[in-house]
Amino acid sequence: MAEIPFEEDTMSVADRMAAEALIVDVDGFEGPLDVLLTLSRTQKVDLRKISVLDLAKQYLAFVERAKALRLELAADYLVMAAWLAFLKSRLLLPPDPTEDGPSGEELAAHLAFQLERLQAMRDAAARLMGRDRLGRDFFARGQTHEVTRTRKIQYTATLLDLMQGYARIRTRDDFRPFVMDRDAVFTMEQALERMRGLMGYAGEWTDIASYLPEGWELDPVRRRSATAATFAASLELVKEGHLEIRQSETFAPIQLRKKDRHS
Amino acid sequence: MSEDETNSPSPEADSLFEAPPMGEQERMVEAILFASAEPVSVKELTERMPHGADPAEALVHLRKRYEGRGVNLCRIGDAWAMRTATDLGFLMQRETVETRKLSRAAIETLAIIAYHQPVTRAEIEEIRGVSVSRGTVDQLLEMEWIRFGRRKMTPGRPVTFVVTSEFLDHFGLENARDLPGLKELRAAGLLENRPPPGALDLVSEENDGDAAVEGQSELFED
Amino acid sequence: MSEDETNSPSPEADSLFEAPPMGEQERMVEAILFASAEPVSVKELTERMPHGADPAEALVHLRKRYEGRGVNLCRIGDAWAMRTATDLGFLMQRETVETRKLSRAAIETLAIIAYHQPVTRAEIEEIRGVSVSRGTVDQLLEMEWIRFGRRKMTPGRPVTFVVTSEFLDHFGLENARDLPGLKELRAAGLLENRPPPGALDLVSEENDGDAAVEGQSELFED
Repeated sequence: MAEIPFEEDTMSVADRMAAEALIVDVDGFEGPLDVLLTLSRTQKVDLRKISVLDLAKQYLAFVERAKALRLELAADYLVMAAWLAFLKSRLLLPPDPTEDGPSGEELAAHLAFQLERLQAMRDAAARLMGRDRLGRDFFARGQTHEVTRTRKIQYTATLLDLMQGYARIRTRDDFRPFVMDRDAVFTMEQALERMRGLMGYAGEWTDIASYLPEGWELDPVRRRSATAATFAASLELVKEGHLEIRQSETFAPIQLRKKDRHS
Repeated sequence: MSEDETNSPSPEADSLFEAPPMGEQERMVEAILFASAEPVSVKELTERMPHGADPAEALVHLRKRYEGRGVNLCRIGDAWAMRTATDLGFLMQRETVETRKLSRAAIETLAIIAYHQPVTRAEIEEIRGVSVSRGTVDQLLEMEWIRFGRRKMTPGRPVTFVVTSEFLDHFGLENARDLPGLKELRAAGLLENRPPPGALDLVSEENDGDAAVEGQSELFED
Repeated sequence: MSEDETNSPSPEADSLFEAPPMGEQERMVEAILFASAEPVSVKELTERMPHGADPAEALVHLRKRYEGRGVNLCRIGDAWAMRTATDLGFLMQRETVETRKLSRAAIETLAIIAYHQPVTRAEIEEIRGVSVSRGTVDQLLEMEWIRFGRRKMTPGRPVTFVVTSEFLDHFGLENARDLPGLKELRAAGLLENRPPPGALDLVSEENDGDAAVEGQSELFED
């Protein structure tokens, strides 16, 4: 039951990233491909000529070690381990001509390609971040408010605003069931109006229950709401000096009587 | 710049403790004045520039260089700043355009039109759950982000709203179908994560392949 | 400037409908670009300058004029901006704004988007070998370094991510084709979207539809 459908929005980006890091970060690695890439560096050869068989062995050993350390291994690490074990068997066994699908060599070549591509992207990222950067190495105009002549208001919005706006509406829709169901609610205003009409007849002490509106006494939910509203309305009328209220003891019936103006 | 180098106080300008050539000093002053939000005093320039530099002299050269240009070097008290030439002030009108964020109501209305177009006012109100003020629609019309579409073939033949090519332009979209769907909004963290009962499974990506004609309404129909 | 005035199309340059002489136009472009921290597009320059002006030509002159100066004219997509020369960054410690440190995941994701764009989330995940966290994409969107691109014409029509002109501005790139090492990476086949062997044909279809092989290139080809 979420009264606040947007509670997650209050989580900062940093919090979210921290939360996700816990799942992904196994021993400082970002996913199985990252582990493989790191392991492959020990081979010190061109990534295209890497021994996938050796790599598979090293990875499986890594997974074993991680298990020994009781690290919670994310599913993708285990999937990769299973896949590499399969690849290893394919590479070791002579190819079965009756079998469909890619050969061990093809699979190995693709893995080598993936590793090379990831390494290339890492290098590219490093080069990108090493570039001269605005606000650090080169600078924009520091003083841009030059002239004040016309003031025209231009409204603007970003695509992000638009999408967040839409997301907000859609989410609100999804949670419409949380809008209060007003059917079974008897408001204090309604009760006040009803009591004002009836209290003229209450010369004697009368149980408050007799003031409940017709049709609200049977259903427990409706009765509860009507009782609460009627009680609140009675207190209001007492405060205004129109009624007197009493209860002989705890849980005894609450009784009302019209206040005698002259006494 | 090259002619300034002859002004360089010493021929062994490579020496570690020698001031850079005047041409370089001029460049330095130029960059510092450009990037500073406030006018910069000669004292401050001296502090910021390499040891032995003479910003006062560099300023003289720089001021001459900018004479008659679109930007001039101005002295303000004992500090210096670069200012656009006073006769070009009329070009700066755009700089004073005040941009304000669209109101939440306008953004939501716009989003609904973009995602559901062509859509009538009544439909917008149904989706937003509150009535749409005339001002909001007028504002979006005036900005030329929405326009009237064809009338709906329903009783009363209400007009519909659609987004314009200016809208697509502003948001860098090729067409309104490029707007990310709920799934993608969720994936990007723009929607909160709890799957709402039933609603989401219907927003399947596959649906929008050939949704062009009807507009996009069925994409998001629950 | 004076030599430019001889290029002036007419001696009665005062006429209301005559474009100002090129020297004047250059001053105007200079003033506008100088005053603005954000890049200004040629279109906006044209709108702000007097009728008949040709800012594109004025920009050519102006760029030359600022060559080797402390402040340079930089092109960012189809917009222009003045920026301090990169070799003078050491003078600007005072101006430096501490930028948020990006996580390694965010940096890699950004690089993959820049080099492979337009690229889908699934493709990013395929390259990194790990799922892309919501926070990462969120952060890059918030920084306005990436935005949603058009959908891919593949099953599911997934949205793509592309880098923005703010990204180009921040890294001092004229356009995304200037990314360091882009050509070499492409020549080495490392920007290909190569399906794993034995994958369903469904995957290879990606290559026919939207020219996924080329990736990066065509988005920025004008």
